[in-house]
Amino acid sequence: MKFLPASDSERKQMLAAIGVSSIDDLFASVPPAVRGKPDLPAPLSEIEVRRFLGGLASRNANARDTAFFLGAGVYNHYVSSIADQMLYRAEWLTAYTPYQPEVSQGTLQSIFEFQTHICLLTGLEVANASLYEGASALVEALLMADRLVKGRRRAVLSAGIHPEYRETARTYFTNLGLEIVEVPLSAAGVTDPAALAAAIDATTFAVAVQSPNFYGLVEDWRVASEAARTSGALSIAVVAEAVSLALLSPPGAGGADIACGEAQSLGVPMHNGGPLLGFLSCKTDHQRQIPGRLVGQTRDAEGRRAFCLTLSTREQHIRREKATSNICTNQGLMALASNIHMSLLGKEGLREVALQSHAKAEYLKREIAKVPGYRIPYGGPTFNEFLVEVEGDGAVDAADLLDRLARRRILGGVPLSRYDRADRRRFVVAATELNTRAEMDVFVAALAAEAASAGHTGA
Amino acid sequence: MKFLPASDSERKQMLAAIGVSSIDDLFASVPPAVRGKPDLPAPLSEIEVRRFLGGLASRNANARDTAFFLGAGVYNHYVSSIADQMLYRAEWLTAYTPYQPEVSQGTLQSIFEFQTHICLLTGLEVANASLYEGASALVEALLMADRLVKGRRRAVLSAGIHPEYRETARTYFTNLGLEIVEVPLSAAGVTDPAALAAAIDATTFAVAVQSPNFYGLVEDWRVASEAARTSGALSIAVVAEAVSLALLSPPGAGGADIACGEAQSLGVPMHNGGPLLGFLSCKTDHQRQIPGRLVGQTRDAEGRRAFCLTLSTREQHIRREKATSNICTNQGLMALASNIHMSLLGKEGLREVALQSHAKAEYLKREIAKVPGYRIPYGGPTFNEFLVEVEGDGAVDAADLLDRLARRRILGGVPLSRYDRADRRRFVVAATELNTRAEMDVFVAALAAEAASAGHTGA
Amino acid sequence: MSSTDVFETPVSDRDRLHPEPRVEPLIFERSGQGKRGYSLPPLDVPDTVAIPKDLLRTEIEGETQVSEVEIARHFTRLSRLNFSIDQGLYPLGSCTMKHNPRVNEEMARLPGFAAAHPLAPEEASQGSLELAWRLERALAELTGLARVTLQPSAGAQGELAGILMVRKALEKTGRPRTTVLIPDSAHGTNPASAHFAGYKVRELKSNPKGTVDLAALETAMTEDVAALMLTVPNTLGVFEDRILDIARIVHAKGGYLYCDGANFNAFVGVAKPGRMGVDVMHMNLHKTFSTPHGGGGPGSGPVAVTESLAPFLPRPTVERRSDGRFVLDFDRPDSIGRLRTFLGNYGMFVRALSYIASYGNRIGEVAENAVVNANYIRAGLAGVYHLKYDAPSMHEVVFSDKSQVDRGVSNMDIAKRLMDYGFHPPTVSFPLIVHGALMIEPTETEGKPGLDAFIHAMREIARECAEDPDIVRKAPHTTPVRRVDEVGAARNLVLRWRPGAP
Amino acid sequence: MSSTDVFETPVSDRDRLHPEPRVEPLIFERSGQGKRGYSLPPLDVPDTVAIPKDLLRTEIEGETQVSEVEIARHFTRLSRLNFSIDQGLYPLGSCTMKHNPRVNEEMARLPGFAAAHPLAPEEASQGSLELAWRLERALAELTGLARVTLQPSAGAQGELAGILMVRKALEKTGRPRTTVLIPDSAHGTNPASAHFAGYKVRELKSNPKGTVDLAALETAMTEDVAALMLTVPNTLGVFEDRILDIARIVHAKGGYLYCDGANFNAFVGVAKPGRMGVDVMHMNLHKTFSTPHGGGGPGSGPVAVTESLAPFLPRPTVERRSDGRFVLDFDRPDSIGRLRTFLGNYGMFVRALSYIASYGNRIGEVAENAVVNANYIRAGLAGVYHLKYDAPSMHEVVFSDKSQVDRGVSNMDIAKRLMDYGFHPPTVSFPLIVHGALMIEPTETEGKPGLDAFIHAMREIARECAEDPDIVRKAPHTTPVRRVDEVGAARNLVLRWRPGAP
Ligand SMILES: Cc1ncc(COP(=O)(O)O)c(C=O)c1O
Ligand SMILES: Cc1ncc(COP(=O)(O)O)c(C=O)c1O
Repeated sequence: MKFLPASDSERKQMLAAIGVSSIDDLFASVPPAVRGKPDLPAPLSEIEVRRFLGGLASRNANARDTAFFLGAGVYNHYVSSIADQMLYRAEWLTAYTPYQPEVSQGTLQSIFEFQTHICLLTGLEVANASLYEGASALVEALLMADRLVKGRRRAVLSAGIHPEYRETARTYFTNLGLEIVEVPLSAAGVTDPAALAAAIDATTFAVAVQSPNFYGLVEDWRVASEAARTSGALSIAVVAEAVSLALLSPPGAGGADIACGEAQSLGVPMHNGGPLLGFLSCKTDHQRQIPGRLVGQTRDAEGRRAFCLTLSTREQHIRREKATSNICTNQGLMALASNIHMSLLGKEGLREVALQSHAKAEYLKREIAKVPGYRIPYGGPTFNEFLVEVEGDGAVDAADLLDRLARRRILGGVPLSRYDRADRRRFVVAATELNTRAEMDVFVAALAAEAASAGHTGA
Repeated sequence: MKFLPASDSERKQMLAAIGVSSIDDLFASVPPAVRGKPDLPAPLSEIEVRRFLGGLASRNANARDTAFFLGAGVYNHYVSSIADQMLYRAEWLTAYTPYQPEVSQGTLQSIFEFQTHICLLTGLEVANASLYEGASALVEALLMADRLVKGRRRAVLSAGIHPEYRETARTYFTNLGLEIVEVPLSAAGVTDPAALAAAIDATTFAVAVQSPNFYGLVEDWRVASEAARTSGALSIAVVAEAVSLALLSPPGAGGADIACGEAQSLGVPMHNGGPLLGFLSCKTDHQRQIPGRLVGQTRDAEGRRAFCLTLSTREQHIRREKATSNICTNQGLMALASNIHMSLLGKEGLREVALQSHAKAEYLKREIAKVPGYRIPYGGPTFNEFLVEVEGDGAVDAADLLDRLARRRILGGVPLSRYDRADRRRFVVAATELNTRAEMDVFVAALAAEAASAGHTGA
Repeated sequence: MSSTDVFETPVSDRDRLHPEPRVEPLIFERSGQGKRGYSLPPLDVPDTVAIPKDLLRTEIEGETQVSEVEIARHFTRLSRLNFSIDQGLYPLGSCTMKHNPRVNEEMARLPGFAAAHPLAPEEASQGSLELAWRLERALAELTGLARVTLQPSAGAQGELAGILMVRKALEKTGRPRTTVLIPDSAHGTNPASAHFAGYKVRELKSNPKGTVDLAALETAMTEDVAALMLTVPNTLGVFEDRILDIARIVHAKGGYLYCDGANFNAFVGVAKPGRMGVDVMHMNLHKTFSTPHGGGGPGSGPVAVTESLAPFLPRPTVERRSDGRFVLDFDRPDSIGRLRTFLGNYGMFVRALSYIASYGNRIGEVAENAVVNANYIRAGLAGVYHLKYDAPSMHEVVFSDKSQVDRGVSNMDIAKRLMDYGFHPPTVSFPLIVHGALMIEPTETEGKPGLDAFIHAMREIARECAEDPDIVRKAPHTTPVRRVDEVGAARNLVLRWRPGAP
Repeated sequence: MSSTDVFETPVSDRDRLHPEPRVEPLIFERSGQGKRGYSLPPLDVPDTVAIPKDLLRTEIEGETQVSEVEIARHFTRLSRLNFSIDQGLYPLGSCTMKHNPRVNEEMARLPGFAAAHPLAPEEASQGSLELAWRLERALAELTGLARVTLQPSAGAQGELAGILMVRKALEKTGRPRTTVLIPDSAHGTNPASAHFAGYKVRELKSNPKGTVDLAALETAMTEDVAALMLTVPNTLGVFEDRILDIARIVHAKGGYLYCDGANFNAFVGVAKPGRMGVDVMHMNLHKTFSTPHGGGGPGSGPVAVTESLAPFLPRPTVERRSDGRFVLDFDRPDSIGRLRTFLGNYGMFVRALSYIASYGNRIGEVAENAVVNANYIRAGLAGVYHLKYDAPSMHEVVFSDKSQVDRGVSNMDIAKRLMDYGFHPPTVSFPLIVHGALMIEPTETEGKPGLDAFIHAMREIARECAEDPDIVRKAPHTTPVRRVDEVGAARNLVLRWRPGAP
């Protein structure tokens, strides 16, 4: 077997040294009744593995061979060759959680740098070493708030938060006796300040709003943070498209107590939805309730600057059921990828990527708005994503429309019907710095053609 | 500029330290008359570079998206993922010739292992650290023989040697006053022993034969080595498909004095013809005339086994015009790739690859032979490559036929007309372990269809 | 300005005097005006910012300005400060640090996977859906259970998913019950996950063999207990030989048997949890199935369940329709919901399936060799280090520092000293029931020469503890940094670099 | 058998006592029955061997039997014994060890290049032909010359190609002439290449400035001289400020001016050899244009020539037809022929064009920064190390050990000592006209901090030479192996491992 280094004679010598005559003797404690060989095919050679998995891969449309406008939580941004090639290095790829700092300074310093980048982007003071992804990051933020604001049971969530994030929060909460109140969006498609204030009461420990929200509209962090402050709750800023942090006023500046969400778009490929990169940052006062790993700076026995995992008394391996979270393995390699990416782009690059993504989306939005048969339901400011509505009697289902475009190698957006069967005429369209004007024009033309065949005629 | 690490202020400080006021002052010795800015486009971003070069790449048929039967000196063999991923490591990729052994043991030991593999495969005693590729390797072997057999001027080459190798030899020789005699092949398509003996005289210093020869036919090394020995010349075994060394009787066993050629098929991708991997091995008596780098085993000051470049007194940087060769930079990274590949496959794998390549070619040869309109001109044993002749009045040009197949994503072979305009009906077909029976059957069916449309009808 | 002011003296010579840079500046400390490591194409659409000023920021203060050159240097040099599997034995107990086959990395990077989007139309995603479906089938076959969810991001989330399914199943019967039983040898994520599933945790004392005390279980296993979370083999590397009795006791009271499958590496392909009476089990693809640990993830923690728990699986499931098409099924009314976005850590699915396909029906050799290796180390160190529980070892063996403490040397000191011998230390201070634990898991991908070198080093260290304990107490001596002050780090928290900070 | 016989003691403890393995066994020493690192698909055609027995071998005696795990370990560990650009300054004079942009690696690995075959039909190769054509155009523009051949595999082969073209051109005029003039500062490949082109080599003494002595050139430049091979800037890093006079003298006698462009990095994008009167010039893509050095190649040595030498270019050339299609032109009756198979080291073309496209019309900044860096080092070490020729430096500066020899320290000792400070040594013992040379080329991709650290180290070493020369003479002290016995290696030749050898 190509991944097994023991030679026949070595194995014999080892069994002899152990003092058994066969491998089977070592499995004596496994009752015969529970044994069983798996009914799997014979081993595949590397060539066959490439054919098998390569064959499957070739049956997926991907961002490199389509005109690509999908977002809704996962974005197709530029990643430099150097980032991915660095990940091949065994020292990064095949190490584990840096429990032993003397032989893990590489990983530790990289995480420390990642924590710093996240703080700079969110405008908050402390960030952890990563969480799984955006939805569970929101849950961790909510549970953190619950610990910080003792004796309250209610979390208020804007309906503008990604539906999968909200569903995840419900999954966790229902079993913890915590209550979730969802505040519907205003006619403008953003969190309704009045409704939000109304939903908050003395039992509320957290108020969470996402910006840009699921419809792509930019929200004002201050709405949530002010509402929260008056009631003694904590405000949580949720970010699903982290590139926006380089252009939009950051959560910290907007008074958020905790920022959390998804940092995939900062250097992590889409990976068909995973591995992604959850992040969480907060104020210094709250750092002892932060979930997950934290890396701190310290010194070695000879006084050199060194780094190590710290505040581990918050964690499951020490606090068991009293831990701030059950998370153990997190998203280390993705945090590294993101650190490389953010460090490479830096001050100017992160901003330029955000500006270009925004400009491309604005162009596309304007062009689509011109096409008879479609409208942009909300006029508010968007970052790089916006909602499109198919006009008319509803004869045209957005999902079917998008399926037809997909056959022409245009992935034109995510239909809202995926999350609400009744919402059949709207879809979310995203653009990034990787979209060219040419492919956007192709997309717009295809939409026009669809509308025409559906009976719409230009004014 | 993204590859320039100096900040503006650092550059200023540096100019100040140097004591000049501007960069231009440092170019004072470059006459104004010779200055000139290049008329090139503005810098491309990484995204644009990917589009530009990716676009060019997409306009080449390649072995992954075609039924592939090209050989003639470059072969499409299996290479494991681990080999290529290793080459990304900066320690391998961004180091240079290991002039300083204390900080180059990795490269040095790898070359020492490569030299050993080549010796084991060729059955000879000494091998060098690599040469550019097969053709120049043959030249180096011939020049080496010329130095070893003093006062002779003539080299006898079998016409079965790759035409580009022979052309390269002529390029070098004409200017050195050395003579090349080419011995035509027999009616059986192999080197004619009688003709060979006849061509050799007292002025002959080398006799070179290739096996498998350019038509894919397996030659007997003993023919050349016996002919050479009787006349005091040295015999050179030329190998263009090194995988064959794992199955065929090696040059050393056949009495060859020198073995040389192309080792691309042992772990190096085809790279559109380069970088490839030239090799040369010989007997111990001749090692002081070997061209190129050599790594030897020695000890460090504390007695540890260590490796270093050795016998450098043969080389240009010391011997200048009296050097055994002008080669300096060789094919280091490819030698590493090949060392990884040979080490991974090893005793069984190298042989299994050879056996499978042979079996696939035998199947394909038999199937093509059955198709009316084509014949296999030579009946002798072949390894993984063979000649096919289009029958009939010559109405069908093999090159045109292969162009038509290429449009159907079948790269069916190399037409001999590429090397001899008159040779319009024959082409060389290669198969390797990567060809499936299915794609070979598709190829054969396509040949049959071509013949049918050209008016041939099955018996 | 005199040139000597300019030629700055770098970091201390002590550190220069070493071919490896021991101290690499933070990337932020490399920043400088006018440096840039990237470039973008010129904007091909009107340059507009259609967002109100008060919602914008003007700059990202403190962010880097560096060139690609410095990125290459920085991350290459940093990486060299790490120890990794590809350098040598990494016997971190319970973490299964095995070789990561490189073809897996190649497959996961295929654009059809790496550049695919989870919300693309199903028609445009048949390849990725089929892969998920096939991986589920393979894991079901290996566990002997009916269905599998691939959604959980890592083992801990798998535990939560599993317990939530149990809870949902019990709720159906009227009451979710209050308590989850967990042996004192369990991994910390077990109680933490049970807690976040809304259960009280009741700890089960292990018997002198280190396994479940059946009598204690009988009494603890009341109608209030939703499940027993059992690690098989347990964290001592001991297989519960009474597993069938344990299952009987748990089931008799209407409870569920949860298997923490992080140690599946010990018996994958040899035995099936389904036959042990296990109702629900999570696996760590990043352990048993060789997806790389990446310096701390990403992981992936699929959960296998019996037919009766299948209705409660997280949403969506991947189903194969009669016409062979693959679809996502959201319409699962009894589902616990979802634990994260999308399908899970998909890139890990690709790697795990690549691995399982490479072994096929010979995957049992993984467990066999893992167990041989652990027992070889046990034999080599028996008598040299104290073994609190001498029940037969499976894939790992847990020694302790008991024979060394009297020399003033702790398991942590021994761990640090191992670094000087060129090895990563074993897991220390876990499992909690072994004081001064040295938890050693070599995995199946270590050959005899590596094991011999490790055994030799451990024996040398034992000798040093007797003859010259200080060299062990002050270890490591040869690593990029010496012993790191972890207490100081927690006392005086510095969790980030700050603009303007030195 | 007692277990202690089995637990073998590994390589000496001195070597174990270091986190980096200092001695890695040969892969052949890892070999063992039953181990395998590969597998192939089952054969899907009849298993036949249709070759006579006497032409077959039965086995490859001594070849390896190892697992993939050991390959990963072996080559990862071996690599860590190397120093490389990405770890630190690698100021190897004349070799231009600059940063290798990573996008180049990605591009070269695209299947359309890496899995393309050089003999595929032209129609199926339009992309690769166009790339070669565009690279030729870019190099022609940068050199100010008419045509370029990409065929030569490295600089030395480029030199041979260039001189052969000169020879062919002269033959046309009746006689090829007998001699090539080469300054005593030239790289060894120059005379060697001239020799293999069939010419006698006549050495030109340099003047006290280290440049060409015009008077000497006047006398040496007879009608027997085919060409002057001139390195610009020369190997002292000095630009021939009389280059136009030199060209005039050479041309006046009907000779050709050959430019060794290995140092093109010093003026690429700033000046054009075509305007200097250069007739033929080779370039090293692996130096000026950043294709990686790969531990000793592959390189690529394109040659640019004037219109009048174009007919003699190696065969085939890549031409663009009026209809925009790209074709290979074999029909070149005056061509010197070919120097190797196919088009050349194509993978390097991809990388070089990627690099040139990334800089575009700003490529002059490469030369500017390379020259600034070299002069900064010169300023920092002036007075500390002896500078035999103090003419203005371009991209490199050549010091010597003259001020240190009296302390019994040689340039080689200084080179070795630099390793202890974390740097690769400069080039030593070349150019030959500087005894005890320390030839330093930082390239443009080194920032001030790295240069400062290097200058500091060189100054420290100078201090050590004065105060404690032994520490320098016995250096290096901190490398994986100590000073290596090169004399012993040549005296007692061991050039390969042998089956059964320990
Ligand atoms: C026994 C055991 N259970 C559970 C876990 C948790 O798995 P993960 O780290 O993937 O969340 C681990 C690994 O850390 C473990 O060793
Ligand atoms: C000045 C000079 N000329 C020629 C060469 C030869 O180039 P290559 O090593 O690519 O053959 C070199 C590099 O080694 C060089 O430095």
